[in-house]
Amino acid sequence: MNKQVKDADAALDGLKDGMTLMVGGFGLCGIPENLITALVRKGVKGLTCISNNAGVDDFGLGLLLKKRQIKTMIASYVGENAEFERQLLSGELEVQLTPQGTLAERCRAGGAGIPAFFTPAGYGTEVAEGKETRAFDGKMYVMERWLRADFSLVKAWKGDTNGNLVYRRTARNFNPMMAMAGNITIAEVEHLVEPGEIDPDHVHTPGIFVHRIFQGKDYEKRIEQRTVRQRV
Amino acid sequence: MNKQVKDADAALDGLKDGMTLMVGGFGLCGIPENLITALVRKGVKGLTCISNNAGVDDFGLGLLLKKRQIKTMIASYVGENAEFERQLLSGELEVQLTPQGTLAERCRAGGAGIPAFFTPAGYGTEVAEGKETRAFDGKMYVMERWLRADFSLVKAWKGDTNGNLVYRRTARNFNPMMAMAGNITIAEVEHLVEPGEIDPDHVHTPGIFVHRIFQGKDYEKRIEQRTVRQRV
Amino acid sequence: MALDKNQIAKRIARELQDGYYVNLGIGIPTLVANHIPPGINVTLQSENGILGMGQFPVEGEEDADLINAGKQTVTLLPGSAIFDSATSFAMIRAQKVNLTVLGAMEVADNGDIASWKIPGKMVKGMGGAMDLVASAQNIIVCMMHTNKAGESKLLKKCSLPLTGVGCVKRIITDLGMFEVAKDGFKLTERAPGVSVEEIKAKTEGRLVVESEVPEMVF
Amino acid sequence: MALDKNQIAKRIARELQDGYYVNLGIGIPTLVANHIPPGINVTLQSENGILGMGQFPVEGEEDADLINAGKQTVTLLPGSAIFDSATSFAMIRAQKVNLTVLGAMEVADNGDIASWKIPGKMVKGMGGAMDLVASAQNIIVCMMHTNKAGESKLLKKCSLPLTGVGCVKRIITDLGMFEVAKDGFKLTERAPGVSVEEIKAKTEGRLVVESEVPEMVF
Repeated sequence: MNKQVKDADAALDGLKDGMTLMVGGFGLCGIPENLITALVRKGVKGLTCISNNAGVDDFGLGLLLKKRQIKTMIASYVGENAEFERQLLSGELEVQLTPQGTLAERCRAGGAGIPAFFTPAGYGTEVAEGKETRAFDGKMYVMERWLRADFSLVKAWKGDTNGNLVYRRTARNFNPMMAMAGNITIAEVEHLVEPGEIDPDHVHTPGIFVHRIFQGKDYEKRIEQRTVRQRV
Repeated sequence: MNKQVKDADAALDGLKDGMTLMVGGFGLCGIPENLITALVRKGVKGLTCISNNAGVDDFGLGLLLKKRQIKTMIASYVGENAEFERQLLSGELEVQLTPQGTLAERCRAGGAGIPAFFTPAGYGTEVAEGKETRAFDGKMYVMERWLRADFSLVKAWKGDTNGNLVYRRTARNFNPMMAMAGNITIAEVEHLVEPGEIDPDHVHTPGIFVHRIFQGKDYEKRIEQRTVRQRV
Repeated sequence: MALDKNQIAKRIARELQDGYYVNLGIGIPTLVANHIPPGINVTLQSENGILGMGQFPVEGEEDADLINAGKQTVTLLPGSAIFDSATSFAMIRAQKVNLTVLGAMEVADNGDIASWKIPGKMVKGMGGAMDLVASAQNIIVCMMHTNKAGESKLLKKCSLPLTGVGCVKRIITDLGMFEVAKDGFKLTERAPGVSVEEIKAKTEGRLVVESEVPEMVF
Repeated sequence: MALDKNQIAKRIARELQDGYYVNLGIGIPTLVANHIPPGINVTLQSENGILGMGQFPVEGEEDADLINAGKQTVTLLPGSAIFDSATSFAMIRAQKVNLTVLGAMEVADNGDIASWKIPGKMVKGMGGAMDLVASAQNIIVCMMHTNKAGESKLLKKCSLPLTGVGCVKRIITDLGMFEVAKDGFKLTERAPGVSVEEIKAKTEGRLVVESEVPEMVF
């Protein structure tokens, strides 16, 4: 089935104020740049965003924060974003900080039809407050619920028009689980190819999880910490 | 780290009577043929085997059943094996039949440090007897526990000496989750290569999950249902 | 005349919609793939780890590493994907598969299904059936209307161990097509030449017959 | 004299054993990679999805798609593997990672650790730290012994929100190395020239000093 749409704006059809979105990426690595820009253009508000990070002040989800389009943020680490910290400390932004592994697993659970699971992460901390805890084989665990999204926005390196996705290097990160957990999953790819051009054994995200796909453009792929060593 | 061992016999070092094993494969597809033969040779008894199927009468795990080396079998479907059905109905063999998706997820959970999770499979059936059930968002689920193994025996198409594995086609099946869930995981591969020969993006099972690896030989790769169509 | 296996498969195939992802069980359901209507593009999921399963291979091109859930050699279509069993059932439980077609030994008029065990006699195991019926949004069961002894397999209550509860939406037998409604099996179509009376006589569960019941046309 | 960051990293590196899979946190822990003793082969895990992480790239070869958990550009060694975040924390929770080295704001003498939040002032989030400390079999915390105000960070009880409970096994500060024992921080080594008295004075939690405490040698 051909799932190709024209561009990022067309891909966001039906995305409305107040919806819950998952947005792939780790820091600025592997984020759906075109879709984020289109979200800013679209101007939807009151969003709940599930994403490991919140971008930086002027890139990634930071662009949505600056425009106050995000009401609630579910993330594990937001240390690179001063505007985020300001909105959080002032109470303008509701934030649910979640351990990174728990966040990844909750997304996978949403995409795997597993409504709840137990993890040791956060036991005995404020993350576990109000949650069921239980001992298994003598160790304590916290029960965590799945996460699902109205729309999941992911970025892959390559994809075919059936929706099969291949990620490149650590730009993979949260994208595969978030792709699984969207009621509507949109994938932007650097290279959109015809069915048959990706070896079925190399597919990271099977097309059944992807509803719309398009080839992105003008990738900036900004590096947060450019670290190099001396050439010997 | 070089995890290469000489052969299947060397790989089974430390495997003892009464241990719990996971054995990859779906039917006869993707089973660790060399390791199964070595298990028969070794003669270990009283094994608990976790595997989706039980082989056929004269191949795969059927070889272990015939020699009465298996005490308990955890599987989802055993329809192809008359000797299995005989041992089961006579009570010689203890069998825990588990829905296939639950079996796969329990193995993954064991390899992911998730001691328990909820699944809808089997609710209201004898599979759920004695297990906790619970409603989430209006639907009923059964709580299932992780599975882990003293030894996991898996088969891959290609592997490097660091233990990274790549599977081919549907010979992948249960192998990746079982590889994750073994205290000691042994991989037999058709092609053993040096580190660097597998693209890191193509690795299906990261080497951290694999403790011993060797190149198998004399693969029979028997087909259970040879179905063909007429050449037009 | 009662439907043969291919007619059952053909009738089921008419339920397919363009863009569907479909899981076909072992036996008659597998035959549905041979009758997909023109213009309808469906993707077959096989729970051992395929999306985009193709036909059987031509002789000499069988690949032992490429089988379906019935352990039959198959092929892959362009744009297919391979995945492990955990991912396969992830997509099944997350209801990404639009339609599941499977066989059964018994169905009850409340939607319960039994298909995996005859206590003391036969235990093949449930395979993926329990996961499929517990998760699928749309389940069609296909089976013979009666067993070899001539007894109805459409019952008030299943006598065999259940595979799932209240999950079956539609049933196709050699005699007709049925919806599982609040008050029982609602007969929606008859096999050509099969009378409502015959169906009534061979259905142990509550049968709902509203006005005229059309005959299937092939 | 108190240890500098590189000396702390060097001392930690001596704890590495051949064949270890190691997760190094942001900051001083990252420096440990520069001091791996000869003959010791360790594989670095980065929780954003790398096994077999190499050095920083040479200038001009930075790849925006290849970063570590600190968002720094890195390289891959031959035989490395890439995976998604769920798989990454699967291997962490399943205790396949042999050693975790991370920083902290406070550690208590029962092994509690606080590292992610100063209520009302600073909230960066826990990142992967809660998963790591809840799962790792062997955790080394490295940090300065006191904060900028000169107050001890080795406490009877953490004052900040916890990252994990009773999980820290060993601590290295600029002043010495400590094991978390039943009765408190057991001083096992002193930084060169740092007296037991100084460490006592700067440790708020229970300190256990048994007989002679050797000096670290670099």
